[in-house]
Amino acid sequence: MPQLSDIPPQDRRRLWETMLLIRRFEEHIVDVYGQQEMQSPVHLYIGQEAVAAGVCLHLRPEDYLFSTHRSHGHCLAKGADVFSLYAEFYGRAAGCCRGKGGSMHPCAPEVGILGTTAIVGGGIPLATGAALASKLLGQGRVAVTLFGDGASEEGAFHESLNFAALKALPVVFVCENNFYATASPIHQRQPHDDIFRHAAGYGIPAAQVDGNDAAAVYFAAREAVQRARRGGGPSLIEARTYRWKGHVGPSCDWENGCRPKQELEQWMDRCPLERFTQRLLQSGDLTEQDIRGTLERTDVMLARELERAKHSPPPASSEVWRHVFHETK
Amino acid sequence: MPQLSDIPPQDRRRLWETMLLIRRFEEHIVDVYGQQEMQSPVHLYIGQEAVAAGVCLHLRPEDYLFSTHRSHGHCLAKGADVFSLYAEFYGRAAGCCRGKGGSMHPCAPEVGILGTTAIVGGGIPLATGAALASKLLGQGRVAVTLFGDGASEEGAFHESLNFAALKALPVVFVCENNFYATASPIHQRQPHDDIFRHAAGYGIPAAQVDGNDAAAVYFAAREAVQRARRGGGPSLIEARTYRWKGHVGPSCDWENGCRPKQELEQWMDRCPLERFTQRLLQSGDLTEQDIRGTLERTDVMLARELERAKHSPPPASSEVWRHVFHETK
Amino acid sequence: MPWTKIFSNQAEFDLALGGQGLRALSFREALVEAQRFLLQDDPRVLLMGEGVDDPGAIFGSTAGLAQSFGKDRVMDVPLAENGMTGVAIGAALAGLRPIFIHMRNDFLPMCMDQLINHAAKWSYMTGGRVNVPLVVRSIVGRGWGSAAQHSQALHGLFLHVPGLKIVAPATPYDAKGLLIAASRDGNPVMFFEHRWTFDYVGYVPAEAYQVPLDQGVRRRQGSDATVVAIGWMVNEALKAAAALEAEGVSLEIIDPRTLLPLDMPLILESVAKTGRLVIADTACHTGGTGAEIACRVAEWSPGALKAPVVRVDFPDAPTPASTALEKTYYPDAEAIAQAVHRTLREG
Amino acid sequence: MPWTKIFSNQAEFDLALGGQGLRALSFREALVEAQRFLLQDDPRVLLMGEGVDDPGAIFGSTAGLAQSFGKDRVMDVPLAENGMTGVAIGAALAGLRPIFIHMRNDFLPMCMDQLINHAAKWSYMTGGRVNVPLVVRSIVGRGWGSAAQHSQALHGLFLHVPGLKIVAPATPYDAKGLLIAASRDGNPVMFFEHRWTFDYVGYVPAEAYQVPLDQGVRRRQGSDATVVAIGWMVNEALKAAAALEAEGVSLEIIDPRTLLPLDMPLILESVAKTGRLVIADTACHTGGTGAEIACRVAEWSPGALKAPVVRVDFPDAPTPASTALEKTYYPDAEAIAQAVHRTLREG
Ligand SMILES: Cc1ncc(C[n+]2csc(CCOP(=O)(O)OP(=O)(O)O)c2C)c(N)n1
Ligand SMILES: Cc1ncc(C[n+]2csc(CCOP(=O)(O)OP(=O)(O)O)c2C)c(N)n1
Ligand SMILES: [Mg+2]
Ligand SMILES: [Mg+2]
Repeated sequence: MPQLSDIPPQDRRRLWETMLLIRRFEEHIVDVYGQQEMQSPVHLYIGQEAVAAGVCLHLRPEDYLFSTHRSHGHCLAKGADVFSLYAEFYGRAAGCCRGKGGSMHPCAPEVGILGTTAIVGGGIPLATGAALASKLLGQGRVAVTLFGDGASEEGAFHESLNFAALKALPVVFVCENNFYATASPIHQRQPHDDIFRHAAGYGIPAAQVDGNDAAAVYFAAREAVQRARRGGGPSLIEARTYRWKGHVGPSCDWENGCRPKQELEQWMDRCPLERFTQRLLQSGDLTEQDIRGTLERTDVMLARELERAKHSPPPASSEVWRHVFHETK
Repeated sequence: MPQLSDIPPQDRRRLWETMLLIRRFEEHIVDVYGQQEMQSPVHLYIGQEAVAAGVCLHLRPEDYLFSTHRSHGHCLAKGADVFSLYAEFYGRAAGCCRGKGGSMHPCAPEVGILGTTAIVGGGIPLATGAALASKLLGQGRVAVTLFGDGASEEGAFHESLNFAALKALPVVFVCENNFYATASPIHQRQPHDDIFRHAAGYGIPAAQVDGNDAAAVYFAAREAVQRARRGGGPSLIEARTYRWKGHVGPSCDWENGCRPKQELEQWMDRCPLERFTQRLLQSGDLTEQDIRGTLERTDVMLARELERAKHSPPPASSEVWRHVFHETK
Repeated sequence: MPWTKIFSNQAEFDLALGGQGLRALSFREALVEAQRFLLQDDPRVLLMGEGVDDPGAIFGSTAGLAQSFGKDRVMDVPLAENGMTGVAIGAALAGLRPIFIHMRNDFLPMCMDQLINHAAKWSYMTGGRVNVPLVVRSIVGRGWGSAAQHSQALHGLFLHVPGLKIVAPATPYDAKGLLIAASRDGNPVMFFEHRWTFDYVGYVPAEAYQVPLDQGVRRRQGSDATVVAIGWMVNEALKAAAALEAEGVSLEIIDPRTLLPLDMPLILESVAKTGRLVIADTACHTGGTGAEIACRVAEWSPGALKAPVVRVDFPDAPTPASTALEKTYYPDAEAIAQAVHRTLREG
Repeated sequence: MPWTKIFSNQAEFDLALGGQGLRALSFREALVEAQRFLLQDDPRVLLMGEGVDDPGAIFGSTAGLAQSFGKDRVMDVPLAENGMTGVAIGAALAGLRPIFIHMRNDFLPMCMDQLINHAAKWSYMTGGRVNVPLVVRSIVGRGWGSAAQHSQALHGLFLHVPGLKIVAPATPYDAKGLLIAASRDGNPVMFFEHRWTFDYVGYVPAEAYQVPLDQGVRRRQGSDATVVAIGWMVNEALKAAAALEAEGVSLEIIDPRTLLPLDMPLILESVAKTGRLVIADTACHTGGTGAEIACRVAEWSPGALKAPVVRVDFPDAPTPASTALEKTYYPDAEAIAQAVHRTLREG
């Protein structure tokens, strides 16, 4: 078992800061959502931050990332701009998609996010295709696709694993197994919950990790990304985790009977941010003062960007007819 | 390893007769196809007979069978009527689908063949659904789906395995791995050719058998069908075999460069019918005289039915507009 | 007729019909009642879909059914739309009568292979020997930034697929009667619902009844122009009619209810009377249901129109997320009224 | 113009145009030449599809390309249409320009999710920041009992999907020029070919050229009636025109070439002249391209028609297998001529 000390100090710090950024980014949404001005169905990531942080730390800006309906954390970890995300969720012209995509479809081509699909499983073949492009063009870029346990039931997941294995593509499949698809528990959808087992059928290396342990995700992702980058082909990582909020929106879904409250509480006790914070405090990577300082800086920045986004102008109505097609060749 | 002697004598005989029937049924098509009166794209099964024979011997008339574009052998082994198949291939009104389906879409509801799809992989979920119906209605019927190596690449295969395992459905998935999909060799489509390996991902019992050995198929299918019938859930059988003819039509496709002739010859040396004939001769289940007699009776019957079919009338043109919808409630 | 009326809430209903002792249900409740009846009445009926048994209960339209009938008959399924549609078809072939439910139209493209290549063609390919008694319910999403992949209305696509029937109820009464008819029909029936009709209230008899799958209904008598309105647009057309009435314009409103088969006699009769036609649909413009209706009017009653037909529908663009853009994207009663004005001006 | 002409074989071509020193290619060869040019010209171009590299070479339309460019650029793929279409789209997003090839239209429903929910919407959803330079070639099968699942023509479905372009070439010249234009376009383009046009011969310049994706062509000048003919029907319309000429009827033939965008000005201009319109398509009747064209004529030139529009297309039924039934199922030059007679009688 690799130790925390096997993670370079600057990476430890970045892991923690990324998780913190995601957590607070989402909590700011929770705070303002009730105002009903952010009119976009937000699928919050709170509770799963270690996965995005641990995976994306290994990626370069030019590497590709394909996400899902639950995209915020992934985008932030990959380096997407906070303001342009918030503005997008508010449906503003300055949003990363000019207000046309909303929370489910962010893009940030400048950091390898070429667009996001909210069709479950839909992004998996897209990432595989981006990896094919990278390989055929000899670019050395890695493509990562993050998706849920539900997505692993879609045929497109298997079709992608098969093709990626066949062509030894530089793609990392990361399944965030949070044991639910909307309110449907995994045992109503799959015969068991060890999703990583499907990789063997394709001869793809796989790892099952504690998705609430940023270090565990970090090590598994490092291996997978390095393998992809050196031409060793695809990998599958199953990160077992849990979302704290409801499937969509800022409330908790145990309140309406979707899940047992106790289950949520057990997982909250294993908060990925809190756990990693404690470890970094112990290791001396962090001090209480660091924490307070970073938290404050992050919150000030997020509040500022959110306000800017909220008060930025909506798109002109003529935008409805634009961009149906690519405008220049 | 079970021995030939573990197969009851009447089953040994039926296995052999079924293979012979299929082989000669197809060879009669080869003989007449050049006349260009059988205007239907025939996907011949010659070389793969042991699979259909070994699987279907365990099925009851009320059990379900879902086939593919390469359906003739499956239908015969399940008990479909020779005349109504030939008539269908000739596009005649007396065909099993009134001439509307042709060679790729036979049905014989009286023996559990509820229709056939030529969309690769399409029949796999249908069989799974029939098994669901059997289970929910408490009928004890088993559903079998036979499909090719190509079909195992379709997402529908995996989606079906998942659901069948989840609900422990009485369905047997039989993959006839003949190493080609049209002219495309499996190594251009899959990272390895051990298709049975995918079952483990779902916790489904699987067997890989010599599909040119009727006894081997028989034993694997017996176990799978019995498991299904007693409520033990689905199984996957991979039967490794080879088609002798081209993907479609009566000629051999090595002639146009689709495959090496030598490869075909090696597989022809392992002819499933010839091998089983030899074993039954050795075991005393068959005599040379039996063989001659059965062959002659079979040929006379096939020639008669084929002639009848060929000379039976075509459907009236008004049939074009019928059966788009189910006619009575 | 009380059952042709739609109300936006119970109070409105009480005002108009409550005095007659009629029972009101919401569109959502009407769906629940139809399915409850079907499940009770026929052991072969089975509901399948992602989340049919969860607390959300498909926007409430399957509420309580899993509790009453168990999870074998109100069955949550994996996320595998094409495969699971195939499973539903296979089950239908083998004796069940599944109702497959999608929360959104947008997931239908995932199962087009099973719908187009299998369900629609099965009766024909088997020469009528095997049929597919399958209903596919799917809901049109709209608003709150649902955007391009969660607010499509795709009924128009299926018009071009022989072997499918297409239903688009606009009222609680029709939701119940058409769903029962669809499940009994014995053919694959695409059943399109609009999220925004779910709260509508209307008269719904307690007993089981069927609304035939080939009969439209005249929702409003009028003499100056005909609006053929589909699904949610029926209510917008009624609003437009009320506004136009104040101006002295008399609108006739036809709700086809089923798009395949399409009740052309009813449409042609109305057009013969009014000489003006507006078609209001909840889908994108090009290649949709409106084109087919307009084309048939041109083929069968070429002289009937005094002014060119006008289509009121969505732009030929995916749905934008921004609320600001949604306002422009979606036509409403106002757009219908404008279209009517145009036909009056031009003819 | 020589490039508007179609010949059923080389001898016919030689007779008509050979004297002018023009080069003839078959439709199939024109496709090969276009793809060879694209592969040579742009290292980002990639052909993908089941069997693109095999001896059959997609009915010969990719013949020799795997040999010239290798199996990485002319790539056989697994049988996984939806996933592989997603792979093609992902590759397009990341800088390649894939041409995905299906042997049959019938396999398109398998990838509707990736085509409708992804390719068609990507530019819009990203606010125009990321585009999908993808061409999807697919061939309409026909005859020899191909039956319901191997002979569909599904271009009409895609008319209702904003964000896609639709191309349906009828001549070798257009096959080459439109394919090059499609690959250069930067948008997802559905490229529909008809198996029965593959042997047609016509003038094809050796150099690379583009046929614009929004311009139809007048294949024949005439004054009595307009036939808008799509794909394979263009040649049938030409045959009908020849037969009708003998009777003194002068037919104008419009080949839209691209169905989206649709060259309505050309169609309206012709209809304004002839006052009679027949639309001949190689697809099922209801909800197809014909309905959209007829509807637009009714909207935009309501007074132009002296007789009702007539659609010549397939019955609203899946394709039957039996040759006897295929004869009834498929309309031909004769059916077009009859339709023209009808418009002449009725107007
Ligand atoms: C193809 C498709 N089917 C259904 C949906 C509706 N839907 C949106 S998210 C979701 C659950 C996805 O679960 P999972 O993949 O585990 O991701 P999670 O939400 O848990 O992050 C569903 C069913 C969809 N968007 N796409
Ligand atoms: C979805 C789909 N894709 C492609 C085809 C064309 N096609 C027909 S049979 C076939 C090969 C199938 O190979 P396999 O499943 O191994 O069966 P085999 O022919 O070897 O028996 C292909 C590609 C099809 N019918 N359906
Ligand atoms: Mg999940
Ligand atoms: Mg095969």
